[in-house]
Amino acid sequence: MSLLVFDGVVKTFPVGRPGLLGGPGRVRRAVDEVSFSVERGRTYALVGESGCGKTTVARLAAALLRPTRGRVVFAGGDVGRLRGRALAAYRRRVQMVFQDPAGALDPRQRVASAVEEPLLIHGLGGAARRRAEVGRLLEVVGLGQREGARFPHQLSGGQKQRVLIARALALQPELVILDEPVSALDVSVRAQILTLLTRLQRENDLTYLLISHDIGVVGYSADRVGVMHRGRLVEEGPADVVLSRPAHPYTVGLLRAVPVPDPARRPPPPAGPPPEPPEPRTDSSRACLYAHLCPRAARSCVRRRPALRTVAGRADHRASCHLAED
Amino acid sequence: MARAAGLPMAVAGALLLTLVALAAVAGPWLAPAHPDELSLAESLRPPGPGHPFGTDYFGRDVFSRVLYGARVSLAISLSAQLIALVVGVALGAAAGYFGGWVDGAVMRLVDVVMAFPDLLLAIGIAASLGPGVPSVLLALGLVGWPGLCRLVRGEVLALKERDFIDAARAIGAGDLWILRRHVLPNVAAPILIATTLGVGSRILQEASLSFLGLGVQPPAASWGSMVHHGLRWLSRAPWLVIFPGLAIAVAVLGSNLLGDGLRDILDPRLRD
Amino acid sequence: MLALALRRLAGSIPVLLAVSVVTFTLLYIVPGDPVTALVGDRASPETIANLRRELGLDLPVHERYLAWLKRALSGDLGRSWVTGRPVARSIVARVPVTARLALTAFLVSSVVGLGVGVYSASRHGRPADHVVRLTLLLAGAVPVFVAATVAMYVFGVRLRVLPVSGLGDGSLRHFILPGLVLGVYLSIFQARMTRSVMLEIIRQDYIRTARAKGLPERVVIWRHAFRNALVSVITLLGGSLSNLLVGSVLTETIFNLPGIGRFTVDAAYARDFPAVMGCFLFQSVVFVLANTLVDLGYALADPRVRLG
Amino acid sequence: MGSPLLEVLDLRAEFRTSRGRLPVVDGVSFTLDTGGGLAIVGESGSGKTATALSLMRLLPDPPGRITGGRVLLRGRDLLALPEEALTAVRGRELAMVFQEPATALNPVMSVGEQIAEAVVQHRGVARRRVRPLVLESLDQAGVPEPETYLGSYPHQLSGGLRQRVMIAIALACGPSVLIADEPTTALDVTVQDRLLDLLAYLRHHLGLALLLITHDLGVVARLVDRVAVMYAGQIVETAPVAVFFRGPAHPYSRGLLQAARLEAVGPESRARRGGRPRLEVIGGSVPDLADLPPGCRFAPRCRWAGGGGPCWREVPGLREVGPGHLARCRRPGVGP
Repeated sequence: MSLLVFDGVVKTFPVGRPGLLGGPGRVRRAVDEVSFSVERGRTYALVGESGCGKTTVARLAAALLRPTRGRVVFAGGDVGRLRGRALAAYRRRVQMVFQDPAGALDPRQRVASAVEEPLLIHGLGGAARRRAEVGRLLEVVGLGQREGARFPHQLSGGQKQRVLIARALALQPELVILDEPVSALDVSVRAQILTLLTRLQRENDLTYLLISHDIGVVGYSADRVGVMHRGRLVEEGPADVVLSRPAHPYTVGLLRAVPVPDPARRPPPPAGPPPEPPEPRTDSSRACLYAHLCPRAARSCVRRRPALRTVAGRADHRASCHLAED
Repeated sequence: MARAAGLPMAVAGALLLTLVALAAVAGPWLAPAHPDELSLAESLRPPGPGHPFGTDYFGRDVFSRVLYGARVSLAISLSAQLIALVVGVALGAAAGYFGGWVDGAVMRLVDVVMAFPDLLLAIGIAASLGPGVPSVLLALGLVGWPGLCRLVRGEVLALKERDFIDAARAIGAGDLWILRRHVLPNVAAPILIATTLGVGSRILQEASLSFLGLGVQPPAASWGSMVHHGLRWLSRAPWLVIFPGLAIAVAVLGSNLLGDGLRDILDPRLRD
Repeated sequence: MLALALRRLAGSIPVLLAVSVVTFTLLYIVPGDPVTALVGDRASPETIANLRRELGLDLPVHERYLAWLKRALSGDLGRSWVTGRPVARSIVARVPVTARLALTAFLVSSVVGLGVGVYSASRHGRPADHVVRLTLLLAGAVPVFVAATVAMYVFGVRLRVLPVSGLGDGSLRHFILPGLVLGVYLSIFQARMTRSVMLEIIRQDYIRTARAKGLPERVVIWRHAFRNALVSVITLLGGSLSNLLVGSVLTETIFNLPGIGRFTVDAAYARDFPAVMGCFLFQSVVFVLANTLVDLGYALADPRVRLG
Repeated sequence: MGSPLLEVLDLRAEFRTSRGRLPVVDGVSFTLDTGGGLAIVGESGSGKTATALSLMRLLPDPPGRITGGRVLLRGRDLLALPEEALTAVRGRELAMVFQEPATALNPVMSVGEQIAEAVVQHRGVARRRVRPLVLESLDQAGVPEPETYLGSYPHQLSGGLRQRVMIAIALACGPSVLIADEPTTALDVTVQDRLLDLLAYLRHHLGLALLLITHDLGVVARLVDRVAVMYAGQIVETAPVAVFFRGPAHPYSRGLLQAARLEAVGPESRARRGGRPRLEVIGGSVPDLADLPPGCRFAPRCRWAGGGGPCWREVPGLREVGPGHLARCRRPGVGP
C-alpha cells in the first residue's frame, strides 16, 4: 500500500526580483512533473546531483513547502491543503531528519530539551512522563544522560545526528524523511548512522523517504530508487534493478562516475586534458534535458522531450529516455 | 585570541559605567556643593583643594556640576535608548519574521528616518518642538531605533534560513512558539551588544545637542551644555571644557568597551 | 552601466519625496502661528488674514504641501524670519565653506583612516594592532566638539600657530585646524570599519590562494584583500557621510566658520524656521544623493553586482 | 635513485586555543618523488589539511603554529627559509589547489588577472607577453575555448570550471609538486569524475608530483601510488596502494576501507552481493585533541585493543609490517 504519493508535482521558485509593478517575475522549475509512490514500511531513495530538485521534494513531503501544481498525497489525504490542526496532526505522522545536524539544532537549546520539544508542542504526557520518554529516546539512538545535558556544539557530528533522529522518533511517526542524513558526517560515522537507521526502521515499522547524492548510501539503504536530473524524475524502479541495470544514460553515467576503491580497476590516464562539457540548454528547449551530455543522443532526443515510460519487460521500472523505450 | 581580549574589555567597560552610574546616583552625597550655588567671589577658580575641578564664571563648583550632569546625561541617554530598543526590536522582529508587506512597510520607514543624518534630524525636531528634555528624548529615540530595527531584522532573516527553524516547524511548532523559543534567544546576544553600544551613541548625541544649545536648558546642566557654556572662557578657564568633556569620554568609552567586549565574548563566529 | 546609474537615481526619488514630507511636517508642527511670528502680535486681523492668504495658509494641508514642494523644487525655500533674505541664497553662499571643510576632512580620513585600518588588520594580533585598537577605542570616545575645543586651545590659545576662529581672509590656513580635527575624527570611524572588514577578508579562502601563488604579503594585502575590502568599505561610506555632515555642523560651530552647519545651528537657536528647514532639506537631499552615489560606486566596484 | 623531491621529517604543528595547545600535526614524515603520487587520507580533524598547509607555511597563525620538523624540497628546508625566499617557492615549485572553488578565487578579479599575476610574479614575464602563457595553462586545465573566459569573474562560472581555473593558476608556473586539498569534495560526482581524469592526465603527462589530501579512498585508488592514513594528528599507516587496498594493517584503515566499499556500491557489486551489503562499523568518534587517550589514539574505538591492555597505556610507534608498509599498531592485521 502506498503511504506517500507524488502526483505530477511541480514546484516553481521566483528567480531574481519580481517585475517593477509586482508582476510575475521569471520562475525556475525546481521540481517538474514528478510522480512516484512510497510503499509503507519501505525505503524510497531519491538520488541526484546538486540542483536536481531532490531537497525540494523532501520539503514538499514535509509540508514545509506547498506544490505549485499537482498533489502530494499522504495516506489518502492531500498534504498541500492541510492547515492548522490538520497540519499539526500531519506533522505527528511525518518527521524529517536534516542534512546538516549542526544547523538543524538550536545552538542555545540543550539536547534533552530539543528531544522533549515535540512532546511539549503536541501536549503529550506530563513532565515526568516526558522526561522518561526523552531518556528512552536518547537510549534508543545510543546516547545517555550525559549527552542529554549538553549543548549541540559540545557534541560530535554523529551525536548531533543521533539527537535529531531521537527527536524525529519522539512523535512515533509513520514516515521519516531523511534529507542527506549522513553526507555531513565522517566516513567512519556514516556507517554507524546508516545501521542505526536500518535498525530503527525494522523495530518501528518506519517508512523512509531518503534523499541522497551518494549512490553508496542509496545502494545500502534503498528498496526503490528514483533518479532526478534537473527537476525531473528520469528513472525509477527497484533499487537492485536500477543500480545494476540502469536504463537511462544519465543513471549509467552517474553510477560509472563513482570512484571505485580498487586500484586494480583504475582507468588509464587520458591522453589529453579532458575538457569541461558545455553548459546545459535552457528549459524552454524541447530537447531532452540530458541530450547535450548524452553519449547516445539521437536526433529524436533533440526534437522531443521523452516522458517517463515503462522500460521493456518490467512493469515496475520506468525511465524517460527514447532509447530505453521499445 | 579575540575571545581572550573580550573579557577584560567588558570588565573595564562595566567598571567605567559603574563609576558613572555611581556619580549619578550618589551625586548629592558626593558633591561638595550644590551645583547651582552661585558665589561670584569664587569666579573662574582653577582646580585646587576646595574645588577639585575648579569653578565657573558664576563661581559654581564644576565637580558638583559634573556629578549632577551625570544624572541628566544618563537619564536622557538610557531612556532614549530604551525607546529605541522597544520600537526597534518589535518592528525589526516583525519585519524579519513575517516578511511580505510588514517587512516592506517597516523597511520603508527605516529608509526614511535613515535618510537624515542623525544629529540633523535631532536639530530639526529640537527646533520645531523647542529645545528641552522632551524634544531631546523624542529626537534621540527616533534616530536610535532604525539601526536596531535593521540589525534585528537581519538577524531574524538569517535565522529563518537556518535549518533549526525549519526543523521546529517540522515537529509542529507554530509561529509564536518559534519566535519565543528559537528566534528571540538567538538574537538576544546581538541585541544586547547593540544596545550597549547604542547607549554610548545616545550619550554622544545628547552631549552634541546640548553643546549646540539645543538640548538641556539652564539651569539644568548636562555635560554637553557645560562644554557649550564653558567655551566662552576657553582661553582663561580651559577646565570648564576639559572636565565635562572627560566625563563624556569616560561614559562613552565605558559603553564602547563593554559593547565590544561583549561582542568578542558572544559572537559565535569568533569562537574556536 | 548608464542604465544602472539611472535605476539607482530613480530609486532615490521616493526617499527624497519622503524627506520633503518630513521637512514639511516639521515646519508645520511648530507650536504657535507662523504668521503671528512673522508680523508680530499687534498686527490687525486684516493684515493677518491677507498674509495668511498670501502664504497659502488658508489652503488644505495637501495643497499647501504641493505648493511648498513646487516652490522648493524651483529653489525657493522662503525667506528668513530674522534677516528677511531668501534662505536658498544664504545657503548657496555658505556651500563653498562647508564643501572645503568637508573635502579636507574627507581626504584626511580616506588616507589616514584606510591606511591605519589596513595596517592594523595586517598586523592582527601583534602589538602594533593592539596599540592601534586601543588608540581608536580611546579616541572614539572623545566627542568631536571636545577634541576641537582642545585642539583650539592648544594650537590657537597656547601655541598660537593657527587661527582658531572664523574665516578671516578665507585662506586655506583657516581650514587647517577644523579640517584636521574633523578629518581625524572621521578617520577613527573609517579605521575601525576598515580594520574589521579587512580582518573578515583576510580569513577568506582566496587570500590563502593568493599566498599559495607566492605573492608577497604586500601584494596579497593591497591587491587582493584591500580591493575586496573596498567593496564593503564603500557600502559603509554612507555612515561616514552622516558623520561628515554631523561633524561639520559641530566643527563649524566651534571654529565659527560661516558654513551650512553653523547657519543651521544659528537658525535653530533663533527659531528661524524657514532657515532651519531650508538647511535641513538641503543637507538631507545632499545626503540621500551622496548615498545613492555610494550605492552606485559599490555596484561598479563589485563584478557580482555589476555583471549580475 | 637520488634524494626525493619532497621530504617531510617529523613535522609538528599545533593550534593554540582557549582549551590548550592542540597537536594537530604530530610527528608526520613522508617522502614524495618526482612525478610520484601520495595521498594523505583522513577524516575531519585528522590533521591532513593542517599538514598540507604547514608544507606551504600557510597554516593560519594565530591560532596555528608550526613547532618542529623539516620540509625538504630538493634538500632545502622550507621551514627555515625567510618569508621573502618562501614566496619564490610557493606557486613556483609547490602549487596548491583547495577544496572550495567557490570561495578560493578572488571574487573581484577576472580569471585572466588571477592567473596572470602568478606568471608575472614568478616568471618575470612582461605583462604584455603573459597572455599566451595564461591561455596555455587554461588549456592544460581542460578549459574549452580559454579566450572566452579570460575576462570572466568567478561567480559567472560553474563549480567544475572554477576548480579548473584553480588548477590553471597552479599550473601557470610549471610547479614540480601539486598539493590538492580535497579538490573534488565540493563537486558533484560526475564533475568529480572528469576532474580526477584531469589530475591523472597532469600526473602522467606533465610529470607533476601529486600530494592528494582526501577522505575518499575511491579517489585515492584512482590517482596515486602511495597512501598515508592520518588519525588524530598522526600517520597510523602508510603503504603502496596495491598493498593497502589488498589488506590494510591498521584496524582504523580497515574500517575506512569497509566504509569506502559501501560508498562504491556500483552496478555489479550490488548485484554480486544480492541486496544489502553488510557493514563493518567503527564505533565512537574521533578523539578530542585537547584530551587525547594516553596510549594508542585509536584504542577507545578499537575492537582489538582489549580492556586496559598495553594499547591503552603506550603510544605505539610506526612499525614495518611489510615492504614499504608501516603501521602504528601493536597488533597489525588482526581481525577480518
